[in-house]
Amino acid sequence: MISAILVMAAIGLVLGGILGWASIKFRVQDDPLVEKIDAILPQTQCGQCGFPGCKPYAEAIAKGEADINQCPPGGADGVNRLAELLGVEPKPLGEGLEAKPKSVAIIDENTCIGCTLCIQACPVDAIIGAAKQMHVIVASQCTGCELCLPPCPVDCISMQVIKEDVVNWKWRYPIHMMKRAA
Amino acid sequence: MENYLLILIGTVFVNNIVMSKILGLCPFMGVSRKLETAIGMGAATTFVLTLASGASYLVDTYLLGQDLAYLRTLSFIVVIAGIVGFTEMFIKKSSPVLFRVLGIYLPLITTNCAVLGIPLLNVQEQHNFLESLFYGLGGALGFSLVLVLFAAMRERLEAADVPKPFRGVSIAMITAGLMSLAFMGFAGLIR
Amino acid sequence: MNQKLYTFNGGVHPDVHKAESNATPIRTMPLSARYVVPMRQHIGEPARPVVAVGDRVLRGQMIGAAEGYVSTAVHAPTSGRVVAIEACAVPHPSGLFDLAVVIEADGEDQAIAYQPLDWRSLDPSALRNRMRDMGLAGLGGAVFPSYIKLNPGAQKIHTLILNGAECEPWITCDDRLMRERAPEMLRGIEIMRHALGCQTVLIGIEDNKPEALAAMRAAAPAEIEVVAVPTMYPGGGGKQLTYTLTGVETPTGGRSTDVGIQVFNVGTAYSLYRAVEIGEPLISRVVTLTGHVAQPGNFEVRIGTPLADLISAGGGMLPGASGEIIGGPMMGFDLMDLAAPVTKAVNCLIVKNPKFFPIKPIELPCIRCGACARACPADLQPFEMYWYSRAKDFGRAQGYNLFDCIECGCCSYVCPSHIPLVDYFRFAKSEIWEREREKRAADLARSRHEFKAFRLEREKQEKAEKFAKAAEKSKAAASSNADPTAPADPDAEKKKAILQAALERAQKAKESVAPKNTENLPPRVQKEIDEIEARRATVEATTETKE
Amino acid sequence: MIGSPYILGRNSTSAIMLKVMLALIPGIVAHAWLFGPGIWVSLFLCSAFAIVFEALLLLMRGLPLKPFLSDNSALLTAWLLALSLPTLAPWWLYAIGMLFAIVVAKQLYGGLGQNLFNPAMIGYAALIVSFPVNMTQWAAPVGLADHALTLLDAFDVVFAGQGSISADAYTSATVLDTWKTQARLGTPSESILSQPIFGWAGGQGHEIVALMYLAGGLLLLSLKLITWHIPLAFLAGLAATAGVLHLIDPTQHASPLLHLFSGGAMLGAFFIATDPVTAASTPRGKLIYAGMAGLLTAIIRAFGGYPDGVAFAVLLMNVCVPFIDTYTQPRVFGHHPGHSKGRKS
Repeated sequence: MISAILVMAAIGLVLGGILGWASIKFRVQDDPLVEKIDAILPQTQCGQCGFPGCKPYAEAIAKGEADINQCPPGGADGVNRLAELLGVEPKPLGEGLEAKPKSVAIIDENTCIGCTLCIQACPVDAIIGAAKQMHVIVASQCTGCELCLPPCPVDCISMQVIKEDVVNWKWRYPIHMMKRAA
Repeated sequence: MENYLLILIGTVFVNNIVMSKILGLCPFMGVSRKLETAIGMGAATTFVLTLASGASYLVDTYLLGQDLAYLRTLSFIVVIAGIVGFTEMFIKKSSPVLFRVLGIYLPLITTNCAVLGIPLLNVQEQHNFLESLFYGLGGALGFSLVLVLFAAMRERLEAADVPKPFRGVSIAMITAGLMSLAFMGFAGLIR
Repeated sequence: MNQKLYTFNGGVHPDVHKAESNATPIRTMPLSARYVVPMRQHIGEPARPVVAVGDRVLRGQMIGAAEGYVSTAVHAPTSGRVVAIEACAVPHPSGLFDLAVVIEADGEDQAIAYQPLDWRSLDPSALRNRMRDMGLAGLGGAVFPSYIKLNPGAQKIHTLILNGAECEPWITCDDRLMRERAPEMLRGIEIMRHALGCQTVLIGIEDNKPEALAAMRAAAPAEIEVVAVPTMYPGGGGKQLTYTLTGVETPTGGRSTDVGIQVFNVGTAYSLYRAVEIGEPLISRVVTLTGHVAQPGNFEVRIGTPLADLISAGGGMLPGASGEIIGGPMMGFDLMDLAAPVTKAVNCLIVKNPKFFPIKPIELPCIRCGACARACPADLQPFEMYWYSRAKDFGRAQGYNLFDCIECGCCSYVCPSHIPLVDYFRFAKSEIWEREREKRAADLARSRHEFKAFRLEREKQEKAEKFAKAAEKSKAAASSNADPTAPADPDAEKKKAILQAALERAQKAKESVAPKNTENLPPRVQKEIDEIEARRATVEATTETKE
Repeated sequence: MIGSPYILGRNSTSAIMLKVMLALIPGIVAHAWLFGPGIWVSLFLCSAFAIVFEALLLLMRGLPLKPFLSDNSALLTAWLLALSLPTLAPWWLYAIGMLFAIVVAKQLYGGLGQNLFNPAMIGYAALIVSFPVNMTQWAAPVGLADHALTLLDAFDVVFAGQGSISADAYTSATVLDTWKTQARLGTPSESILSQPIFGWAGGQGHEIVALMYLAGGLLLLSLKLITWHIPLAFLAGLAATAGVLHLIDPTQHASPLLHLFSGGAMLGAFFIATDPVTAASTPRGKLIYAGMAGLLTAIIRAFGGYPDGVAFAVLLMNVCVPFIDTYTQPRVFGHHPGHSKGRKS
């Protein structure tokens, strides 16, 4: 009986030594997972995922506090790519969240009073204007995060869905003739 | 020398760990979603299994001997856990990508029944040190070969419009079954 | 004649149907009543309209200026009045509308004064800028602004290839052009050679066009070689013709200029001649009208002529027509709206009939037979790309070199299961392009967001520093007057005196300004003020006790 | 919204399958002439079961019957399976074979073009593993059998089981079977070869059928339905390995000629290994795939437990096909040579 305990103790000691030495030799700093997750997120900084921006949401996912399907602008495709990166099962978008078509904010010039509240609210500085001067949104830089709508006192900002034109028109998925014939 | 070659061919093709002995199925199903992860897992398992079968032979002959035979399974598992821990740190250092993609399945090598099964089979068939090393290597190579081929098949299956109830793991199970049917061709190869 | 020919893999032999439209000479179309000239007729930025509604324009007058580097100008096809600048129907697979200038023709067809160019003495960059303002674009179908292609740029261009292969079935506009206007075309080729500064010039013409070969060989000077290339679709593809004539493979993702070869369509050479030697901008081109029409043939058509007028010029559609195709049957697209005009890119209009263009049979699953891989001129594996494009796994589709596909249609043509392979590839390509656009927008948004965070941080720091400095100054000021023995330097004294005077003045100003509106108040208002004062006193009392 | 091209070539999948079946006809006729009418019964049964199962599955999957049944792929699988099974086996053997082939190996994977394993060979493998006895009762050549069967007798045997005629009246062991058992008992090769069932190259009668399959295969090659890579590599792999083994120990291992013209070698090389859906798709991949299949066939025939290794060899190589395809991608136009264009995901 004693020899059994001695043998197991000996094996434990030897392996413990090897592992101790290995953990020192293979010290490794944290791996850049957060940047990889951040690269997938659409960077609209809209906060619909419950975090103040895409970077905090990425850190939360890396730490495992946040689920991968809380980002509506990313849509189902974004969730799938996050699932593939983290090697987990892809999930549908969270409850109550659906991916709206991409849209851009437009300021109605004749009601804007130039109060600069929306300029401070815009996460990507896409609004140009000064106190008591006319404000305008640079359409190419607006991410459609709708953060400038609440602070506007005169509600002169409206969201406009990006229309399909000759440049961004996409070829459709060819309809499977057979399915239609069935 | 010819005997070792025979052991190697025998364990890789004829009584393949996964296909004929149906061992090590959970990593086989779990890690075979993408080809790169499968190759990584195959390499890790081969490293662990070869070391483990060598170490477990030493532990069995020199430490346990006849009277402590009942400690065999316990000591083998401890040895395997040690080696897997070492491998885990090594992979975390050498390629963090592979480490993250393998995820839970890397520590799970410890619980892979093939990894524990082969040392026990070594003891059962009274292999000497070199034979058990080759047996371990052969078993692991067989596992990796089948795992990599299966991963390539599953990647192609991903895009097939399999009928709804059979999507995902169930068609993978059927494919694994048909693979073992194919491997039956090797039955009786080594007299 | 001793030019060694190379054969690329793949390619198909559809029946060419050239005889329908290459028998009759090129006819010029009568003037139409209205012309719709789109601003986007070339690859790159659309032209910017420089005329206003109501202006009177002459033939050849610039109505759209080139915008940015990759762009070219657009000109009025005839004299008349601009009636509208709005979104009109354009020949595009989407059927969407695009910005166009609508001109009401006045029938006089009065042109601006054409100034021919002495291109031999003009230095090449000036020549190229004139070409940019003359609206020259590739007429082979790619419509890439020609002035950019005429620029040899860093690499040395040693070979100029003229593409007269015209391998697409049904289309014969280049064939007729070469037969009837070979001398002028060769003058255009001379200009190209001068601009590019290259020695060898090869003209590739498929051997199923003997008359065109003869005409070009008769008109060609000794050093320009006219080569008969074997008839095979897509022998006329830019990369394929370059390989057939020179054995050089255009590197993936790059252009033939990376290997010192430049390719032009023969039609472009002819329009270069008219632009330089006559001074007439690109306002008309030769278009094939063929298929189910009364008199199929080739027409000299003004850019902007509605396609309906072109069809009526060809004797109108025969009964039983089942739709129209812009371009050839292999790479063209369905025309959605007959009101759409002829643009620089339209080289052919085919009126379909069920006999030659039957309805596509039902698509069966792919049996991986490899016929498409054998037919692909780019040596790709179309069934592997199809497999992952269908499953919308764009990463892997790109892994199988999806972007090397030239969408020639050979794979769909030979597929025994009649799978529209090219449609799957176009779908996958546009999805990947859109994803790349989103990626660029996301990166821009991230960098702007990070800059905003940095900017806020910086402002906070600056404010903190300002307070810190102000606090020091006031401390320093307090310490200087607390220690009188310090040697008072004269200007500090003077500054303190000025400060003192300013303070007194402000003090006096405050007293003199008595609040006017609190003296003769009606008793009711006075009572209210007293109550508020009382309440304020009690509040101040409670706050003092709290601290 | 289907775009260009608006014109299509002339061939179609159903035409391809039909042509392959026509190329099988010479072999079938030779088989019927040399081994009695049993082949017609098994062909009819297999085809019937194939159509029934395929229709059943298509209905269950809610797909239209007409386009899929008319593409003859189920019929071709049925014919291939019927030709690789013994002819006078009981009817349920054909039913189970077709069940595995059509339902498990093909429809469960999504139907035509998506299966990973060759359906006919899955059927054969399932049968030989589960019913080894029935699978070794091959019809004897008409000359040798002591009782020539008519078509009616064949139906009677297949449906009524033993019925009036005893089994060994019309069956005999195949060439490979006798060689393997005799060689392992140590009888010298000359005496084995002198037995009546051995003809000049393969089994008596079997070599004629093999020649007919060879002719059908060459017809397929001329019609450009298959490329030369697979049949050539398969036969070369088989002959080379058998040759080497024969040189090492002529008494144990038969001559390559016998291997080529016996069992399912010719049928396998031209009709089974070349099934485009489950074979490798790149030229280099095809050479590796078929060469290894030939090698494995010879190994299994020489050392394995089963008489004929073609089925298992093809299945084993079907397992490797996705892996082979991934890493034998040909060089794409414009990619400078030597640059490995493996799959980038």
